[in-house]
Amino acid sequence: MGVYLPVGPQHPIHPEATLIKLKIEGEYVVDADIDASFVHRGIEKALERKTYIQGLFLAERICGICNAAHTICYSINIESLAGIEAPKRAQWLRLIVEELARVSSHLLWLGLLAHSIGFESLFMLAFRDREAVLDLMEGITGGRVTTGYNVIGGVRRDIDAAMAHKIKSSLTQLKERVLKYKRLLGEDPIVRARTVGVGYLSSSEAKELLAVGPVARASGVSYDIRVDDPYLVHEEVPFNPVVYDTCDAWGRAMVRVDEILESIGMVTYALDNIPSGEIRARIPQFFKPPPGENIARVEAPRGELLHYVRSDGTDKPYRYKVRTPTLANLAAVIAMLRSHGGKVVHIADVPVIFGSIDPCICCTARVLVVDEKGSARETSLDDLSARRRAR
Amino acid sequence: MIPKLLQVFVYPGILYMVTLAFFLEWLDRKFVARLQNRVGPHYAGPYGLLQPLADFVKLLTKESTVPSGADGLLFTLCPVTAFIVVTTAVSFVPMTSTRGLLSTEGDVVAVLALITIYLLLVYTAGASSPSRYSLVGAVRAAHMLLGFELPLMLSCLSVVASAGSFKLSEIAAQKVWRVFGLHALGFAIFLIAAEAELDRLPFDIPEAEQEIVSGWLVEYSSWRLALLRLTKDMELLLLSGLATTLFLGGPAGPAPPSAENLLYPLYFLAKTALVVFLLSLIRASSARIRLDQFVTLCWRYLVPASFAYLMLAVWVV
Amino acid sequence: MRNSEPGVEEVVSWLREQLGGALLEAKVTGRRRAFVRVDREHFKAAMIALKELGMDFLEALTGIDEGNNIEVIAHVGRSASIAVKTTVPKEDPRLPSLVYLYPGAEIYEREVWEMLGVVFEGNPRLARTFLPENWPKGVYPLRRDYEPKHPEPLR
Amino acid sequence: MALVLDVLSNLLRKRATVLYPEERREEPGTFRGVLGFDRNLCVGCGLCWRACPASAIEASKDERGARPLFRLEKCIYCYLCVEVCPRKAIKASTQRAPVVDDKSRLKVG
Repeated sequence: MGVYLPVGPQHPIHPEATLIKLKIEGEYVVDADIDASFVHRGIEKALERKTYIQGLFLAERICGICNAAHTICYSINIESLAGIEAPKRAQWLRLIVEELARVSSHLLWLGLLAHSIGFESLFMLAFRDREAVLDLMEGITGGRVTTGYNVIGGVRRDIDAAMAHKIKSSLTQLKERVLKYKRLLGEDPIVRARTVGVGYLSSSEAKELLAVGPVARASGVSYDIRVDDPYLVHEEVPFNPVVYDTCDAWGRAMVRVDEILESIGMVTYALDNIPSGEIRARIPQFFKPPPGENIARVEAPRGELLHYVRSDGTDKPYRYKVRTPTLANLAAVIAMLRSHGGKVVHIADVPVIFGSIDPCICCTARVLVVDEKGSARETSLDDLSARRRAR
Repeated sequence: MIPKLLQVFVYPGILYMVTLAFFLEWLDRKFVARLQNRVGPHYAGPYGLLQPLADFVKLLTKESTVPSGADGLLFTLCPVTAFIVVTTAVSFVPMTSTRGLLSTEGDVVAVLALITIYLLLVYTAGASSPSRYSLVGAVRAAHMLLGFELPLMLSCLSVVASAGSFKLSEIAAQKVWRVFGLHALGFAIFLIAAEAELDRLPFDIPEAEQEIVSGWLVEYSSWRLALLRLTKDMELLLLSGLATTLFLGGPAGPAPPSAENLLYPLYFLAKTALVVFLLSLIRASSARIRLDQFVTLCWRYLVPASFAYLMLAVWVV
Repeated sequence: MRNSEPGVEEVVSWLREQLGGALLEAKVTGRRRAFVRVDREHFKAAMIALKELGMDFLEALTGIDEGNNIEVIAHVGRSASIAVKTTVPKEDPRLPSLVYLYPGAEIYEREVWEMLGVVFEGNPRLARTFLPENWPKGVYPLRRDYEPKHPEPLR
Repeated sequence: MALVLDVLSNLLRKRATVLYPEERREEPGTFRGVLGFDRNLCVGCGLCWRACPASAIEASKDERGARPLFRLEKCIYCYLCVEVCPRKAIKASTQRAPVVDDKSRLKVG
């Protein structure tokens, strides 16, 4: 008979609006299920009602942190649907902004990991160092997080020499900091005690449960869209994907920290070898792509992101499907939360495990929340507590 | 009679202890903030000095609720008794001169006993409120009690053994610094056990925000919560004062006999601030360990080390 | 080091060989993109054939409401992305579940079931995940006939 | 414990936090800010309120004919209207959105 402990949507510290229903016996978690129904915004339904150009700014707001990934995926999707080719320089600029967004997203995650194991100082320091990257993003694109940088046909602003120099200098400083964090993750006895062996996902389980991104790469599955299905100029920018096989939260932490270093290297390389030229291909005012369908895949910081569009010749998409990395990792995290196969999961590990997939539930929940019966909101709260008492 | 009452309630008494407790909390928060490259309390009073007092008063203005299903009497009694218990323990610590407000034979044992009673009150406070989180927090607090209790007591007793007396005032009168050489081990054990007893990082398991909201404190509000937080500050004063008396040679320092009762409190303040600095440093540079890891840490390392220190203190020093 | 997965042409020719006539339509639309259509009965056979070929990663399940029937697309493959399309009449929206082939597909099937009403037989837990608790039964938001009301403010 | 030295080094470093009302963060000056609007350049063609994804531009009239009315509380600063306006009547700026208590001050143009 387990006790049902909700790590609920309104949990003050829990980063995401999800209800994790834990069945616990003593300190051990026996079963878990996830209810992500608290922040649905109906992006897919709304996209069917907006023109392609307007839809870009809605797609951009699917996720706060990985918005460069969503805008690039959306632009590439519509460009290949309509047969437009973004100029070379634009693709290099997109790659730079995407890798910078990855650095800022991974640094944010590092802070959240520190917070979930109670490491207040690392949380503060990681967020302080992230400020430098956010200032760079505001310098290049005009927005700290919602960049509005990628548009169908290219990018909106160019990077001049002064900006390039500023990027390189602040990234070199950031690199020392990240190397220090990497050594910290490797050496600090308490951090290791809280992450090594926690949230175990064997590589066969990772393959079966279709895990993506750092979660898969930490379990020995070498799967990175930038290598397997390059979409920008990834062939010309040298980088080696990061794969660990420790299959636990510590492995995921090391994968993300190494990816920050990889991304810094890519951005510096890209800044030195960027070709000159146009940065934006003009598209007609009332843009109507030919009927057809198209798939675009991008390696978002959290994993592989898929956009699918079906157009019927009008200026609005007939159907626009977004499958975000967190949705793919949900099945994997439910499996990780259960104590199975000799691996015991403590209540203290739940935030670490759930945080280790870097959940972005706002991405995952995308359908409109509409109250059919006007005052439904009030009844559901009583209904919620009534059901809890009944359980 | 009046000066005695004045002494108990104002100078070395409760009012002075409470201001000292608030000051130490400010020092700790300001110092951890500086370590994390932040500013810390800044707006209430000069350099944020009145911030702890502001928090206390703000909590008093909040509406006080007792959750349905909670054991009303126990729910209210626990904060009050906890405060009384810790205040009596603090009054043993010699703060203004080598003799505390209260001083009897064997008051080291009395202080340790009062600390244990406080910890049992923490458990009853958590168990008396119906929320699941406070229940888990209370059980964790009790569980931890088994871990750090023994090392705390053993390190105190080792100092008593090397000082040859159970009276705090006599230990303080010896003015012996027990931090260098072999005693560094005892001091380290005491600091770690104190950090655990104060429920501070890396041992804030009973109040782990990320897992069980705020553990056994979750149902408390307004004046009860204010009292509990004040008790935690008093506990910080108690343990750092104890560390000063036992390991840093009490409030004594080079001072002409005439200006003694003026300089001793300042020495006490400086040494306690040093201890709080060390505690904050531990807090600012470590993550939280899990309950089972904490118990193994205690029984595999702390307890044998404190036994070894006891042996050394008795024979060698 | 690229994944050891077969190229697009190889996959399409393998499917043509395995399914023969059942493969209604197959077109390669890019270096690593292919769209394949099968009818409902052979959807399971097509997925098994792909799994035997070594495509062990199901990316997503897309549901599209096309008036009187619903099209379900299974995106398979790590480097080449193969889209296996099949249509299901709206009156009887049933499909065999893919959970025994890809255990992780349970969450995708729950989403398509919740949004479009396609029942995946054999899925162990077709539970509500993304819609709120008080969502009326039988209302599928992603269907074309569903008109969302602009949510009025609570007060 | 490995962070001890790094944490101690912070004692010597200047604080990272900015005390907001007194001090201000120095901005790179490229922020996509509040819109400006020049009535004489505008011919009332209506391209801007058709293009706006957040329908933050209302088609309104004044004595000189049709003209857009920008509602800053709905605007998402995507600058589509700035790009689409044939007469360049809508101006970009780096000024941050104002914090106001009455909505009427959020109308531009």
